[in-house]
Amino acid sequence: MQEEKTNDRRNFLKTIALGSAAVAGVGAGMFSAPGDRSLAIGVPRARAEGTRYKTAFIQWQPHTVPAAWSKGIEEVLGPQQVIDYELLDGQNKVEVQVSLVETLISQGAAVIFLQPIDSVALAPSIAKAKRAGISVITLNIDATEPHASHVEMNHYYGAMDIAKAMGDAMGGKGKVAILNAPPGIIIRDQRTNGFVDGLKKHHPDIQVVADQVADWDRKKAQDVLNTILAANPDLGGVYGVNDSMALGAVDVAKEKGLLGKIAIFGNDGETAALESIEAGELTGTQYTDVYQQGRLAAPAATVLATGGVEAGAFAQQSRLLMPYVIATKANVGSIQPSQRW
Amino acid sequence: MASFFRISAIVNMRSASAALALFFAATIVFFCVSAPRFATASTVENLMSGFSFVAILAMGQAFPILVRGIDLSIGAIVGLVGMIVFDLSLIGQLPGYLILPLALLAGALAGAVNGVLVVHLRLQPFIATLATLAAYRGLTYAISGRQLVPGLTTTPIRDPWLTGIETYFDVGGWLGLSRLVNMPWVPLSFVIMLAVFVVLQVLLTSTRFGRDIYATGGNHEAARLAGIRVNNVIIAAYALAGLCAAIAALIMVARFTTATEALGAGMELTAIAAAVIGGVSLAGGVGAMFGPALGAFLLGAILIGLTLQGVPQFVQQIITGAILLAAVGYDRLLSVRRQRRLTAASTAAT
Amino acid sequence: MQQPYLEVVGISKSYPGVRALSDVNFSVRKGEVVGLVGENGAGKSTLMRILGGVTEPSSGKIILDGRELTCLTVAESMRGGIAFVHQELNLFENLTVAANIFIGREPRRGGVLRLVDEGELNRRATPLLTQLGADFAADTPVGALSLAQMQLVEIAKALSLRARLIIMDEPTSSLTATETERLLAVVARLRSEGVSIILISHRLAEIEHAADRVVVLRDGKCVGELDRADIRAETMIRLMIGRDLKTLYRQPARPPGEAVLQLKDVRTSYRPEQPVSLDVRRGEILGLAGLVGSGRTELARAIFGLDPLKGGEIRIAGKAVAITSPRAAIGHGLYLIPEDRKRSGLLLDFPIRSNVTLASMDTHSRFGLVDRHAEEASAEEQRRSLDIRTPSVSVLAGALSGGNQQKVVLAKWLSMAPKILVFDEPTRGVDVGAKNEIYGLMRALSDRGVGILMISSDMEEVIGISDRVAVMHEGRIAGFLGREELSERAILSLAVGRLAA
Amino acid sequence: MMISRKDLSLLILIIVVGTVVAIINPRFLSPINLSNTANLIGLFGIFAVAQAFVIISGGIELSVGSIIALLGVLFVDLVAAGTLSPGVAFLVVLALGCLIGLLHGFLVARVGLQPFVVTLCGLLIYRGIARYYTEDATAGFPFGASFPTLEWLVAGRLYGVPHSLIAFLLITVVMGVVLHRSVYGRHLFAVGKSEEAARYSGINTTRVVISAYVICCGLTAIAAVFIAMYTRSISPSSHGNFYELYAIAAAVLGGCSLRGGEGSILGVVLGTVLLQVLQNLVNLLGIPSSLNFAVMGSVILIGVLADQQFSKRKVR
Repeated sequence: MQEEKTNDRRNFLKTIALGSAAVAGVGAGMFSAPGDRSLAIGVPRARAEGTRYKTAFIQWQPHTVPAAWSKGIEEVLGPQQVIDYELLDGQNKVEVQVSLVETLISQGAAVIFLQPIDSVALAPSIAKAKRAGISVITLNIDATEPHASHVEMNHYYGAMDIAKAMGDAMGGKGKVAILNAPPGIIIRDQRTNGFVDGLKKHHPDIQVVADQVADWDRKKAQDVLNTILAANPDLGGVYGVNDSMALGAVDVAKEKGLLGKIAIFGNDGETAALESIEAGELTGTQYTDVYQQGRLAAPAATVLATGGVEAGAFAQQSRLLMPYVIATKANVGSIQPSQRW
Repeated sequence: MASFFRISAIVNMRSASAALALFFAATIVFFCVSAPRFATASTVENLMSGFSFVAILAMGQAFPILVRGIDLSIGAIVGLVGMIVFDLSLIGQLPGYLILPLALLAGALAGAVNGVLVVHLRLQPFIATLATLAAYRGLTYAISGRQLVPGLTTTPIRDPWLTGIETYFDVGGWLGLSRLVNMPWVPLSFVIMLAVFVVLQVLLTSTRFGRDIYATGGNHEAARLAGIRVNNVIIAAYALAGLCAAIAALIMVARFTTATEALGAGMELTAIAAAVIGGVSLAGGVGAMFGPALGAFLLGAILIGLTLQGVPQFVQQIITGAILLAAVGYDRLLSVRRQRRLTAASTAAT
Repeated sequence: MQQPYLEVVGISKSYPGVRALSDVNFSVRKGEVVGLVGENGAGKSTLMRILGGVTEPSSGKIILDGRELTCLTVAESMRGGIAFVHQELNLFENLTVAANIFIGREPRRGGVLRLVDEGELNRRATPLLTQLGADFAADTPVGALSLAQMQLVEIAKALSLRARLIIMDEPTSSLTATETERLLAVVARLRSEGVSIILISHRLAEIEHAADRVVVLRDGKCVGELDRADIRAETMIRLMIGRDLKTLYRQPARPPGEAVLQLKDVRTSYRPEQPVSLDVRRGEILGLAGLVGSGRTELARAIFGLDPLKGGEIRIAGKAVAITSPRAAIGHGLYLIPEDRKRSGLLLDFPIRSNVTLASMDTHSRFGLVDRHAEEASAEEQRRSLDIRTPSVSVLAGALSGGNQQKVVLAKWLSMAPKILVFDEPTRGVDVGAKNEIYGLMRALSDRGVGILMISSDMEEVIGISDRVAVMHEGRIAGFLGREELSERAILSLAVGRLAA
Repeated sequence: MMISRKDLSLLILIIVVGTVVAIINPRFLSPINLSNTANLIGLFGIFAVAQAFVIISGGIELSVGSIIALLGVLFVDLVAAGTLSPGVAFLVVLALGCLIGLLHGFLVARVGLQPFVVTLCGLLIYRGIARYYTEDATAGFPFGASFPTLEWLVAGRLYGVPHSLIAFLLITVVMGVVLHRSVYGRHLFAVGKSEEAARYSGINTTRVVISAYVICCGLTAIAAVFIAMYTRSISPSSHGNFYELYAIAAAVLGGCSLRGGEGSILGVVLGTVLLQVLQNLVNLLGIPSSLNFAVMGSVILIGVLADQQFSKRKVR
């Protein structure tokens, strides 16, 4: 019995010894960075020579579009020796994105690129970042909290043009299905409303027969479209709210030999979609040069990080609508390989 | 940080929780040394604000495991309660002080349903809570205010009673310490976590109900023979897990000022991992509140530490899996060694 | 003589086909230690279950502290001050000693918070432990205690109920000599404090030492009461065995052949310090008698490869063999019919035919596939030869009676070629008819040259069937008895640890 | 393979739900839809049968989804990069699957850890490795790079019947024989029902349990290849999510009890078919696909309750 007692006590003492070492370590860290707190007072941080600026991009989840933005950003920030850039994964969970924003704040990041999973959920974190003097640049999905700048594809008008192009390809009549994003994301509404309004304006007698969620995912789109086709085999057109879902629709159409009969449009314009258009499978997509989007977002970051301009100094949140092209078989050749992401 | 070790001093340190505290301290020291800017006040702040609700969830998960069950549905209960709060606040226009108790009640009720399925329908806990995981998540999508009322997708919750949970206290300032060292601000969610910890720890280790929980988990048959109403104890354990899920949901809704349909998805696995790492044995009857809480903060420290080191997060998944395996292996080693000591002791005695 | 604290008048209890108790009269006065002795199946445990309120008597009445009752419920028995110390302890390993003692009756504080008053709990538990001379503190987790210490916790629990009558069922079966002395000292101290005790034990020496009065049960009847003066082991044994032992014995067809199974200084992990040596000869039934806890089942487990051997050597048909797992034992033709039929002998949800061929799959399959016809044929053959009463061999084993289930376990082994069969309590929970059939089968097997080692606590069975008997006591062989010197008295005296009379 | 009453009731349930769906939308029975549903049944069926083996042994296998992600990514990468020919790559992936099964079996049977925790760690670790392997990028076939033989073999159709279904039926027959006819199957049921009685009858329970995990992860490896070819591009962070829950649901519907020792291959097949038909119902009724989670949950509950009432009647 006695042996058992001492074993517990020895364990307990070891824990205290190590624990105090940890506290000391943390304490030392606190001592070393008192300067951190001065930012709140609004005086721009004194740029001692050789200090590096930390920037990071928190994507919603690893996917072709955010990967392309990241490449574009890196192309601009890379050569500037002064800036460190990192791509972080939000694991498709709001609580992870919020935690990552707070970690970056504590890291004293200068600029945070963010593709918010939910426009409202990330607002408090953006406010916190602003209070810490950090500029936030959102990509593609805006947030309800005003912030440094928002660079997005032209969702609404782009979708309207897709509707027009699809209607033309379908000869102005027939049934259309939408493969949509999960609820609660702003661009879902922008791209869907744009498409529906576009149909009303240009092709009133085209009828939207189905609007099913396919979670941005190619495989999910395959399953969902299969069942929609079962219900309406005479479907004339499919609008994938992003290319992955559109390519899923292409797989199904190819398998069922309906390629010629269904007009399939995607959105974003990733390489796989452009190649599918060249192969005559995908009818068309709204192509945005996403590298360019990254490249445009990056310089704003550099200015905000190094130029001493405070994010608060902006009177109104700057918005940048990316130019786009409705790429179809006709004009897809004009997109240079270097522009393909 | 000091508060952790003061609390642990009170709790009688059995070898399992001592090893966990040791491992936690070692992890902190490791990251302080290797991860840039880890050893700063704001990291502590992030750890507290980002992982207090995970700790509460882990403590809640411990109760079903203590009575030889498991609860896969607490992630879905978080989502459901979050959506109920969203609807009541933005659609029902109910004042915050009414919504809080209703939310807690809803969570406890959802948990109690699990208990009833396990006890009265004699379903295996894994299957019962797997079914309610799917059912509650489906319900969350069904009652989602953001889909029912399209305008609401971008309107945040502003009710001070709800968003108030996300306030920070300059404890360092009050204690006058912030002049000496850069003290972290303590979020209210951390204080709530501490309160939940104290209440549940006392409930578990010093009340009649706590004794019944341990008895039911330790030796189900003997508990019934000792006149303990085993069925009610099990239902109460699942209701407590649901209540903790509700508290976690309230904290998260305050933090995001909205509720998403996928809120809390996957958190049940993190809660189970934190509880098991925290020394709660899946065989039932062993474990307290200190372990799961510390387990949750351990996982949090690893996520933050890795991010600061620039290591991609999926490495965190691998590390969590490895730690969980090590914790279970250690737990098994302990029980095998105790078994051998018991037989040796009895033969030596004759 | 003051009025007895508990009086049992004309109690009888019958189960279908078995009359467990018939017209038992029995009383216990305050502060008196009553020894209750009798063979297995003499009705001791049934009487105790009635006193504990677990089962109702068929007839008779109980007078508890002056109040007359026809039967007791568990609550009434507890309120009446009757407390039990069972042989299999049911304690909570994950709780402390004090928590176990006061489970369900924890002292409270903190008002509405209903907090358990830990301090008060330990304060109340400690005197009980010191009273029993326990060498561990009230806040030790029960998981860290030895078996003997756990037994003291059970007794402390009884004391905490302010029990006026404590019934101890085989309390010393797994205690050391020193621990037994300390327990008997406790019994004496309780007696002096006015607590009455019913002590059930096979260890007649302890009964002699501690009991004021002894009641002897045989075949459910009260065959004698001995007062303090004439409590002696011989008289108790004589009363216990006065039964008319039906001479079931059947001569073996041939004199026993060469040794089929030889154990040379075998040491089990249960009792590593006790070497055991014995031989089982071809065509012989060697009975293995002994008290509960004397290590017979542990020896069987070691021989069958379930527990690692701590020393010594097993030789089968003269050749030394290493038996590290049941599969190895079966390979050498040594099969075990286990004590717990339902848990380790059979698969209750499997049909009979699958149980019969469970261990002999290789002879009932072709190219790895189960040969359904061969299985059916073997099952039918066993059904006929063992006369298993079942409509078909596809009936689930769980649906059969105890006797038929035991026959299916036997069939499992007999469909293979047994060299040695180890039986562990072959006829426990089996009706009389099936018992005789099983004895007949055992005899037939031994006549076919199979060596049989039979562990049994049923004296009638040991004497009635065995050609030779080895008696075990505290893990070692106390002595061998040939057919001629075989008697209940001889076995019992060896079993209780005194040299053969 | 005689149909037990339980499987019969499952078959009836499938027919009932099928007719309801057909009434709502007659084209449910159209060849296109049937062949697509058949394809899904083929894919999901393989790893549902795999899961059944572990459940019958008394354990549970939570890492099916992550193994499908890891081995899928490995297979696609090995083939796309041309380092290995499809055939060899398939064998490598199959061997890896069996190795993982061996590891799980060893930890459960020899070391004595609980299957729930061991495979929960697998779920976390394998998906982490998959993402680490591709640095989180989506592993996919470069466009146009075609492997005609491989694609035909895996995603092609034979007289309209998808090859994945044919592979699944083949596996069902083989595994049906292994489970219900072979010595190993008899021992697996015995160990699942009562590990002690099996050990007392000389069965090497450790080897039986370990091989159950090897079979499970081996079959999962086969399923991983089929699914990888079917989706053509795998993003390791989400590929195969919740597949283990589908597998458990199908096994439980098919009569496997989580206490072990019960269940039939035919039951698991019917369970998978029922789940896919329900999936169809959910999509056709326009229930948002996010809700099919709820449908699956309630189906598991009904399946298990029916099983309980069924067994209660049998006992009385």
